Amino acid sequence: MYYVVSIAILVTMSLALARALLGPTVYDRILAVNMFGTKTALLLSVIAFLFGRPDFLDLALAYALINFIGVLAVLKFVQDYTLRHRGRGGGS
Amino acid sequence: MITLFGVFVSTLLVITAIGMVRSQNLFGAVMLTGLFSLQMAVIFFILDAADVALTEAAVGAGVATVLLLSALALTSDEEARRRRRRWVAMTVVSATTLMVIYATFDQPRLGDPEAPVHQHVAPWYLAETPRLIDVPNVVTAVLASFRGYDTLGELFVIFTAGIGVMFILADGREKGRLSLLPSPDAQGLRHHLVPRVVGRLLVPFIVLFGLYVQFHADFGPGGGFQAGALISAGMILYALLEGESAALRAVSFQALAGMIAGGAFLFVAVGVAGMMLGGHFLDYSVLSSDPVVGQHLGIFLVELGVGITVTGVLLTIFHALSARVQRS
Amino acid sequence: MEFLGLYNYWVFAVLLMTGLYAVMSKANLIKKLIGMSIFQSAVFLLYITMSKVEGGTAPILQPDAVDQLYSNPLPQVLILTAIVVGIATLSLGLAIVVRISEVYGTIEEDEIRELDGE
Amino acid sequence: MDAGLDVASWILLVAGGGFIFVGGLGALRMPDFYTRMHAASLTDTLGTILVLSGVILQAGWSLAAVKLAAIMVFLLLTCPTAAYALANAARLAGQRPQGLARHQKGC
Repeated sequence: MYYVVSIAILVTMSLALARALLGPTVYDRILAVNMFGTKTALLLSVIAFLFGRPDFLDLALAYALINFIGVLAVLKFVQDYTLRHRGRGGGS
Repeated sequence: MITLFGVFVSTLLVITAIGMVRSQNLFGAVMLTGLFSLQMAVIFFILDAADVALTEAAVGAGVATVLLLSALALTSDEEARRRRRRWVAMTVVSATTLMVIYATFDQPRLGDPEAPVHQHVAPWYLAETPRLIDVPNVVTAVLASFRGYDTLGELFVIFTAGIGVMFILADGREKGRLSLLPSPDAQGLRHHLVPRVVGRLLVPFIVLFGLYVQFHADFGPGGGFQAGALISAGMILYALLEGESAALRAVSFQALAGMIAGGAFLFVAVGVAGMMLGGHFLDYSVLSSDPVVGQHLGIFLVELGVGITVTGVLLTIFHALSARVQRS
Repeated sequence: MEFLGLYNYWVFAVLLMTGLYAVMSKANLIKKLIGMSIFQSAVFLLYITMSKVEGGTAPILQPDAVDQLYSNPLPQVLILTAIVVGIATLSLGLAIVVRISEVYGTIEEDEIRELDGE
Repeated sequence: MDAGLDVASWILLVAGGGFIFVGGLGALRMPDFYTRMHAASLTDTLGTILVLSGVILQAGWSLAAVKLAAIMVFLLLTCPTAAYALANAARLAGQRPQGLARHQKGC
């Protein structure tokens, strides 16, 4: 049954990758990266059990903690970007 | 079955890489870089390299995206359109790909226990680690003790890169001191209440997890490199949320410079201490009356030095780039 | 299943050359750096592929397991440090690109050449 | 008793896998950004809960279960927050839901 979940997660990963490649907006790409990050954390925890070495859950924990930073960095990037372009050109 | 998973993810990896190169929008390419790193981590994990996967996770998911985005904010996020096709490059690359693939037919297949790599040195490391060093994680033992010279060299590469970024991005106009300081009105994401509350909750856990990875390196995947990347990711999260000046109030530039130099110094000092006590450079057995205890002490101190320097360098690079973003 | 034993090496070859193509033919300097990091990752993949042993597990010794095979720790050690060195060199490259963009106002290689020619 | 636990964790795992797949499908097939995000973020949260609870049942009382619970808590905190931050960034940059774009150009 671990295999069933792993395959579902892997297929979802490829769907997310398709979304990231298709775009069309930058936000779709960020959404895809964020989805992919969550799926990676899940996949790593499932595979750790599949291997029978649950001490490797640290990796999934690292992703659960850190995946968030990328999205926040993007949010800040977009905020700075819009601020700067409004400041320069007037209006968005 | 697991092998098939690996095949599937590596196919995704190739698609992602081609997407990265083809994408006209650099922002999209950076997002795909994030995906690429996640897939690499999964493949590393499937191929039994837990330590490497943890490093890729710590570096790729947190730090790399943030640094690339800062660089994009300073330059431009669109690649200029080229009409001319690069046929020469395409031909050379395709021909070389075919040649490399042809060469792989002589390679031992994946996981072959008879492959030449597994015949020399590695079996000795695996067999002798319990007796000489007595830590379960052979990767840590090899990294810090058996191949300490390598690690020292790598640490100095990182050290040099940190110093280099400092000098390249420091503003020469203000005399006498490197002015990498951000403008004091940098707000970060203070107006966004929800991410701010959740993020502030996460920061201590990330740093705590980094410390766990640092000090648990003997028993599980971990070590100075991973811990340094994790802790700096935590501090970068704080800087994103509260503004860079708040982060610099917590850990100042002077402290970061001290960390960069101090960690490298600690590593060398442990090596020299070994020489003083009558052993070779980076020979930890002489650090204590019991050689195994000496090895434990040496590995602990060396990993600590690595962690301190990596944290200092990554944070310095982040602050140097983001101070530029605010000034522009 | 047998032919899949070399699959990782093929992926390595394609990734290596994708990175090389980006470094050679793209004019945008950040794109070149991204290509360089793809190239680096390809090398990481090659090393880690070599470290795998069939039926083995990660080289963290389990005291109670008897006759357990372990994967080769040495390539893993080399790549572990190389990843952090990779991010450090990437950021050094980014810093140089940022300075170039400030001085020339562009990060396209051919435009920089034209500006230099004048 | 053990068989019961096994069956429960099977059901949880398979249901979780199903939700995750549906979420991925939604993220690919939905017509505009906000609906795609709706599909992806909601199923992400539910799928995470189901899969990780299923694995916790398998782990029993051990350090692994504690780590899994920690992963679950952190993912449950960060996923909705990331979705919120993303929607906020999109809104800030002037991305509009598909239906609104036609009717309310003014605001």
